[in-house]
Amino acid sequence: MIILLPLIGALACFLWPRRTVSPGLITSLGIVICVVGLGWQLMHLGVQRHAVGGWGAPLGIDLYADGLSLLMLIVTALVGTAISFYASGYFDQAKARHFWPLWLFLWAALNALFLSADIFNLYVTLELLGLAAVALVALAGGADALSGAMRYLLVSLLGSLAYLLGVALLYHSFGTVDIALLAQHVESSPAVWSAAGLMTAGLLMKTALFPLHFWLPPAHASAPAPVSAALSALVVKGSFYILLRLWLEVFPSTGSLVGEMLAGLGAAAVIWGGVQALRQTRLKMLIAYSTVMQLGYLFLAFSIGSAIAWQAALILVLSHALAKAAMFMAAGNIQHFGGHDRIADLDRVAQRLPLTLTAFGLAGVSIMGLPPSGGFIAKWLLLEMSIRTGKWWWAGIMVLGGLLTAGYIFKVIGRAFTQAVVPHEARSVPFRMEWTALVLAALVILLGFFTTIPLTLMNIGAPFDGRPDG
Amino acid sequence: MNHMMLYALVGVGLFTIGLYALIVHAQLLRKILAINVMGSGVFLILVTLATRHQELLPDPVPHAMVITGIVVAASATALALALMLSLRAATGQDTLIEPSE
Amino acid sequence: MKNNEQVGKMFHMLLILLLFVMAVWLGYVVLHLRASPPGLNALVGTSLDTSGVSNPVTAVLLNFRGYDTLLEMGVLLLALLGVLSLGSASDSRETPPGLVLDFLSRLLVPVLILVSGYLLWAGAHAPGGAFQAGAVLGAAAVLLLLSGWHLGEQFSGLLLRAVLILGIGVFILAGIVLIIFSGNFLEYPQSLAGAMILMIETAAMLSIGVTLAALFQGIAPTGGQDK
Amino acid sequence: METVIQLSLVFDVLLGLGLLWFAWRSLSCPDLFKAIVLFISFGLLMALTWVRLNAPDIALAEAAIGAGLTGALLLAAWVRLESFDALNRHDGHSEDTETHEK
Repeated sequence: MIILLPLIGALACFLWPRRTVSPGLITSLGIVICVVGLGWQLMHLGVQRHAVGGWGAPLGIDLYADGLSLLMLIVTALVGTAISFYASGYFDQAKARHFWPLWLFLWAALNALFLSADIFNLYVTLELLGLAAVALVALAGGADALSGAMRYLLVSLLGSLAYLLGVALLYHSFGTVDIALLAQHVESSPAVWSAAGLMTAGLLMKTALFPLHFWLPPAHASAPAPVSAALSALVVKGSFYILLRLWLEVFPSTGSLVGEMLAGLGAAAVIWGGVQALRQTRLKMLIAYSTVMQLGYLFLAFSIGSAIAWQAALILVLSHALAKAAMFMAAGNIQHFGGHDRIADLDRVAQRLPLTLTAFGLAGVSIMGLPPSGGFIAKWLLLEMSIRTGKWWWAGIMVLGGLLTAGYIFKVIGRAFTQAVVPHEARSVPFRMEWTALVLAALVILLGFFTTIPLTLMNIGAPFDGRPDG
Repeated sequence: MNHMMLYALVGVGLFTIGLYALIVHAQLLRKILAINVMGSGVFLILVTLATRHQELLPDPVPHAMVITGIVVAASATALALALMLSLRAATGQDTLIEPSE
Repeated sequence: MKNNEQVGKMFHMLLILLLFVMAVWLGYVVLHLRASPPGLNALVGTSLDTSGVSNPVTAVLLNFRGYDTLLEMGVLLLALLGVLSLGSASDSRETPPGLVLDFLSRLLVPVLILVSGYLLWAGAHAPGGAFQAGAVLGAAAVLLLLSGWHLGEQFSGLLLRAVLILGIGVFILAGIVLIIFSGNFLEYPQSLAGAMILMIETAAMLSIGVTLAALFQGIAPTGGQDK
Repeated sequence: METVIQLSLVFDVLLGLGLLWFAWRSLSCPDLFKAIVLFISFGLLMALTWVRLNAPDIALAEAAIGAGLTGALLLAAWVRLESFDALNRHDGHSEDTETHEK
């Protein structure tokens, strides 16, 4: 069981705080093996449904795995393992004993979230995810991080409550909290609209879609680097995944006003996030605003609405997760190296940390959507679909977004190559921290060549056919 | 429909009051209280809607959900309070601060 | 400056208006839900016999939706981890316990422990259960803490941490063992269901009680023992 | 029979209004300590409401965790906040918590 393993790992780390690194790493590898196992099962046996407690929906809770959940699990496993390796070099003893249990809890929550087929169970996993993420942000200490964590916590709780109220309305309308059963029963009524509105609003808040993004940059920028990577790459995708599930299966969305509205907000996020990112003077703030922007792209698919658009969005999720994790790790290395992350003083990083800068550059290629990279394929598909469905204005937004992204990526890289006048008191960066970032960045480029693999995987169980398949 | 539905309306009221206070007040302790009041409102709605038919026994599923919810809320409150205290120790303020440059 | 104030006031009015609209809409929705709520009541009723307990709420919490409860224990533990990771920036201000408090705790703690035991036992057939019992146990521990009894050194001890994870640990273990025996995670065999639930609940109660007390210690002013 | 129903209706209305009133007071009264005490009373009223709604399990949980434990945590946190204030005042750069109130 993919969920239990990290949980057990977390407990073990809590029990023996002095030696947290090795159980942490072993757990990570174990999860990778489990995910591969699940992938094999899905490919050969098709969609999996597991009734916890043997009761089955509607009385019990079902777990459900199809291509969509599998892809998210794979992303989480890839990035998660990288983060584990990175973190094993990043934290000192005192921080590590808190980091590992929290991080494995977070991982467990993510896995549980991607496998759940029950909207109340999803609420519990959301809370688990939120609290773990907040505690991890706060780990950085200091006024900025604590304030960011506090804001994040309040937003997260508010989002969960709105979501829970939606769950209450759905339960009392249809007598079940199972997604597949709901999908069969749901009909248009004021209660369903309100539930959809409440749940969407709550989840958007957690996904940080413009204009509900205000909490993200301070929280993501002030967290320790591996945590920032986890938050930007994975945690926001968790609530996005629920949104996707709900709108694909429970609420009839296609062609509706809501889809257009979400896409409109997404477009606003692309522009606003891009402009804000350009204006930042701190590297991690820049990357955080870039996350706000890239999340906007995902929501464009809500308007385009075709299966290919969804697939493109998911490729984007995958490549953004890899690239953004690599970027935050690179930023972490730079901060570790020079003791700061002011963009204006980035000079001479190129000579000192060539691996890190390469990682940043490669990740930047994908974020900008240049070939050959996963980001390129995803954005190209989105672009093509938007033109083919006659919604060319989204294409315009994407092109503009691409230019903005290029602007802020080159701002950083350009700075890094200028000659320094004052030599820095530099600390050496652990070997594995540099390599992890580089490997992730290389993966995202490779993704550009092997896009078919995730595409086949995610189509297991045909989650995008607009029809519930429970 | 029976007058138990009154409590559902009270639930809506609590949710709204809590949301208002959450937005308006700057002080963190107050925000934490507000979140808790909102939560109580949601729980109240969740349970009350199950009593729409008086002849039946109360539906235990929402009850279990609410108990889960109460425990989650208490956990979140504890974390929030600890964060607030650390923030207070670090900044001398009990409100949120803007990120410094 | 004045301009700012006016904008703020307008924003305030707008907020009130928006919230009012939301409240009226939600009220309308709540009152006009579909008239025939299917609910899971009947289903719980028919499955209750095989669940091992006769209190439907406990049956839902520990059996039908036991997985939720498992994750929920995770949330509780996670909150504690979070609080601990923040560390206590506490001032080492010791307040000697008042005579009344001391007396009260001596009197109340045994009673509370008894009550929690009863609640746990009663949970199978009457209102009560692990969470309520755990909370009462936690209250007893908080009283002890208030009257100057410190977890102190033991706090970082292996034993304490073992108790903290006992609840969720036993839960997971039971789940895994049950996979082997009945093929599904947390699927109790009918004959053993009552006993297993009681075992899980006992472990859960202990953990919950200690976790709650530890949470209190993490926040309380007298908690800092580092001078 | 009529009067019993009438009475219970009156009780429900009073309890409902009481809940709203306590919640509102707790969130708006300027004194933090009072706010917390009001919040705990609100929790106890909630417990009463759960009993009225035929949900004794929740009533127990609410009284023990919602009102009791959360209340204890809130009070503990308040004491810590106050001691920060006292410390600050002692150091000479006093800061008034109430300025943050609306």
